[in-house]
Amino acid sequence: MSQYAALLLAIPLLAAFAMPLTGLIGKRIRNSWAIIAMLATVTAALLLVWEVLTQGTIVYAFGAFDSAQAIPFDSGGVPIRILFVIDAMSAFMILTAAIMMFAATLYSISSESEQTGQDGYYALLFLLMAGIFGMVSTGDLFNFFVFLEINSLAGAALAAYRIKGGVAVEGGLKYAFISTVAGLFFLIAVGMLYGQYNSLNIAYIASVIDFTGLSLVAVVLMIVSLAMKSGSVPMHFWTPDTYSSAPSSITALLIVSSMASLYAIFRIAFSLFGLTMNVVTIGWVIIILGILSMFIGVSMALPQKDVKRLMAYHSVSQIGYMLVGLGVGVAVLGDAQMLAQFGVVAMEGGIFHIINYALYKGLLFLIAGAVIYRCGTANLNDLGGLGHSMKWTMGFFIIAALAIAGIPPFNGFASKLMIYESVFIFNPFIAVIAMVVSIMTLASFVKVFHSMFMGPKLPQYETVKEVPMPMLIGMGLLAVLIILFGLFPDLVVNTLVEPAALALLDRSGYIASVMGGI
Amino acid sequence: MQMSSIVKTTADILFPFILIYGFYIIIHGHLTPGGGFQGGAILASGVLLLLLAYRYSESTQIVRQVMMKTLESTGLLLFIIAALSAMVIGAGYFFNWLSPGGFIFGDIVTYGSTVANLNTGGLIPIMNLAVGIEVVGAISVILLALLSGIKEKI
Amino acid sequence: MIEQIPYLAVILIAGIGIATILLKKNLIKMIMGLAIIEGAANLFLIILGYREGGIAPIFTNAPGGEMVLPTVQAMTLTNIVIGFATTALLLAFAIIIYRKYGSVETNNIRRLRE
Amino acid sequence: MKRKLSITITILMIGMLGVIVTGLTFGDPGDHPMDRYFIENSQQQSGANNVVTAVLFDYRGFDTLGEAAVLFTAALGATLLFRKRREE
Repeated sequence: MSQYAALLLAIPLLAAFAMPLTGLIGKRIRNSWAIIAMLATVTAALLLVWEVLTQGTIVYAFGAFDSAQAIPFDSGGVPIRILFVIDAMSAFMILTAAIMMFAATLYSISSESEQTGQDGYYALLFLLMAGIFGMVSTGDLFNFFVFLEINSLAGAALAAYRIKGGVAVEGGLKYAFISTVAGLFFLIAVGMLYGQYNSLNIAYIASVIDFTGLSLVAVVLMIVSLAMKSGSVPMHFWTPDTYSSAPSSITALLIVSSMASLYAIFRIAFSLFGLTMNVVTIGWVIIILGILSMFIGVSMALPQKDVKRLMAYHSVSQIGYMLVGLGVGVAVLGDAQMLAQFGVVAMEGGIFHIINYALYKGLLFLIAGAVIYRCGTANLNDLGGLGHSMKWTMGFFIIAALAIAGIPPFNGFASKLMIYESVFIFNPFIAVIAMVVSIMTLASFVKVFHSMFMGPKLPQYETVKEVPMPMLIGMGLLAVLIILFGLFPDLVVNTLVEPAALALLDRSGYIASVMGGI
Repeated sequence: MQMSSIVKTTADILFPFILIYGFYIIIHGHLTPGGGFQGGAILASGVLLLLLAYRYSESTQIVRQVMMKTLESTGLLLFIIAALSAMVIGAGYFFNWLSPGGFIFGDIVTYGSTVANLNTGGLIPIMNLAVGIEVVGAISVILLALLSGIKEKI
Repeated sequence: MIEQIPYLAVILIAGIGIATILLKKNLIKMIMGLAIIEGAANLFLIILGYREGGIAPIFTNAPGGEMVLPTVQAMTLTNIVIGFATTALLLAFAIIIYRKYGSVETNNIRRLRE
Repeated sequence: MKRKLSITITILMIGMLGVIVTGLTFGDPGDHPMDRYFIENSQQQSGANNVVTAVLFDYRGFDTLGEAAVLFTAALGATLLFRKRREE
């Protein structure tokens, strides 16, 4: 019986709780504690992912003597305790989160070294990560709500970490408000399901659900509230404010937490409700939201002057790709032939895009943070000529920008190609829009590249040096992964993405992993 | 603004009673209505009484933020270590291994028993105590932080 | 319909909260609206577990009967603490906003857009 | 315009929540295997007379840890917001 599922949550929480005490002892001890705890968490996450990929779905019962035993013998086939159900899709998200956590924590060691109140910063960072890990691995609706709240509050407090004359607080306030409203509606929806089926376990509810009006309202409330938190259109207005005002390493993690909300949407759509809902309508709603997100995001990004706001609007646009990919999968869920023909590929593209997006978008925000760290401004009109002094950063920017635009040797191309191919069979029009958006993205990043790194060396940035080593390591890891994922997409798709897509589609398998094949 | 000495004296006299009541609620959490959060909130209301009765500069001498932060972290660490301790004996995370053991808090309770025996519940009283310590620390920290935000106005 | 009054109260309270958030421009009032929705959620959870003539789920010497459902009560306790935490954090944000901007009207809180 | 939109959203949300009345009956929780298990077994298994505490700290103890972590998060957030900063 392995305990990695428990340790994945226990280590970051323990690290966060002890962080204020280590901060009292000394700065050096606190930093080492943060790095040790981060490495321990990442190790636990990788071991857990390995275990899931080799042995199949892991179910962990909290509070039972034998934690592998999901349902007690005397309960009549009803799950009693909180269960973690970690299938290939959860493992995929855990891997994404672990990579980003590694990069962002290392980056923070240098980039936040001038700030006060770092004990709180690291404690909140670990809480944010614990929230993400909990959200993606839990199999219990109320437990999900609790982790959603941890994630929201930690994210909001971190977004406001650099007060910046109040504007960062504004960003944090918006994030906290939206997340809290979303969380409350999610809770009401959980109550609706509990009132009907007297259970909080996703697999159990999925096995007994009948298609009443109240269940439909519950699924709509859940999906709307999670869409609010993931930052797709029409609830995208908080993303540029929060992403631009948060410290850069935190923005990279906020992206992962919005991915976790997106994961929850798909977990609810595929595993909890599955074929009991009207899949074609819901699928088309998701596709239209995706197209709107793509288009609105990229067109709002073009005129921006602040580099982090520009990137934040691009993240709205990139979420659209995932929504389109998985929306096509939902729309053809009822038709086995179309599903086999292109639906699975569309879903694989959408899921593959999640990790690619987290990697290159996180790298872009870290680069923006590096530029702000050295130059103190993010305004594109003031920047210029940084290519002479920040060569590594410029190299990373080229990699990330080409990846987001979907240029061949990088990972963005691999996942976008899968989306284009499959969506083209479903509806050529959507694929054309996606390609146009991709071209506009490239145009936007060419502009950013030109105004940040090209041109003569400006006098006010005469003393600018390359950023410190920990930041370079954090960014370099992401850049290397982007190139590797772009060079060997088949390997990644076969080992990680395809099991994840199949796990999402396999609703009865998800139920059986908890209920024991009932 | 300066509170009168009647208020200060009353607060001083009431404070120990509030503490005792809060601890009573925490310790009897597994027998009567109440528990760690409720008792912790009562304890924190005692702290709030002191903060209200004295000036900001005086009350922060009595209720120090560092102390409250330490309490908060200690409570949470106690909680999570109590939960993790089950792993040492080979059980799952959060397994209540003390409960029927006959050891501390380990008396056996039969179904339908209405006898309020304090020596039951296993890890539950320990976790209640941990949560109580954490809540009083956390609420006091929040109160002190909010108070420091508006101290210029008083 | 008359026996469903608790659920109707939940809907009414939640509606008041939603209207407060959407229609009011004052940040403090919006946070109050959030607290109202939270109250509605707590009330909803509690009445989900109520059964006719039920007693509190504690074994005491008091006259017995069937117990009401305990899980929702535990969920409500959790949600009360979470609600306290969110309200505290949001009010802290509001204080900082007031100190930096001199106003808590949402029309004035848009420095980021400029 | 914005006001009308807000009122529409409010009415829409009330209408959605109104479905609760049709799906659930007050005073009759229906079949409840999970809660029946708690009421019948929690006293022997966890040794606590208070079933709610047994659910809170034993069966759903992980939620309680999360909830304590939420409170911790809020306290940290509030202290971070009001901390003394170097630049000011």
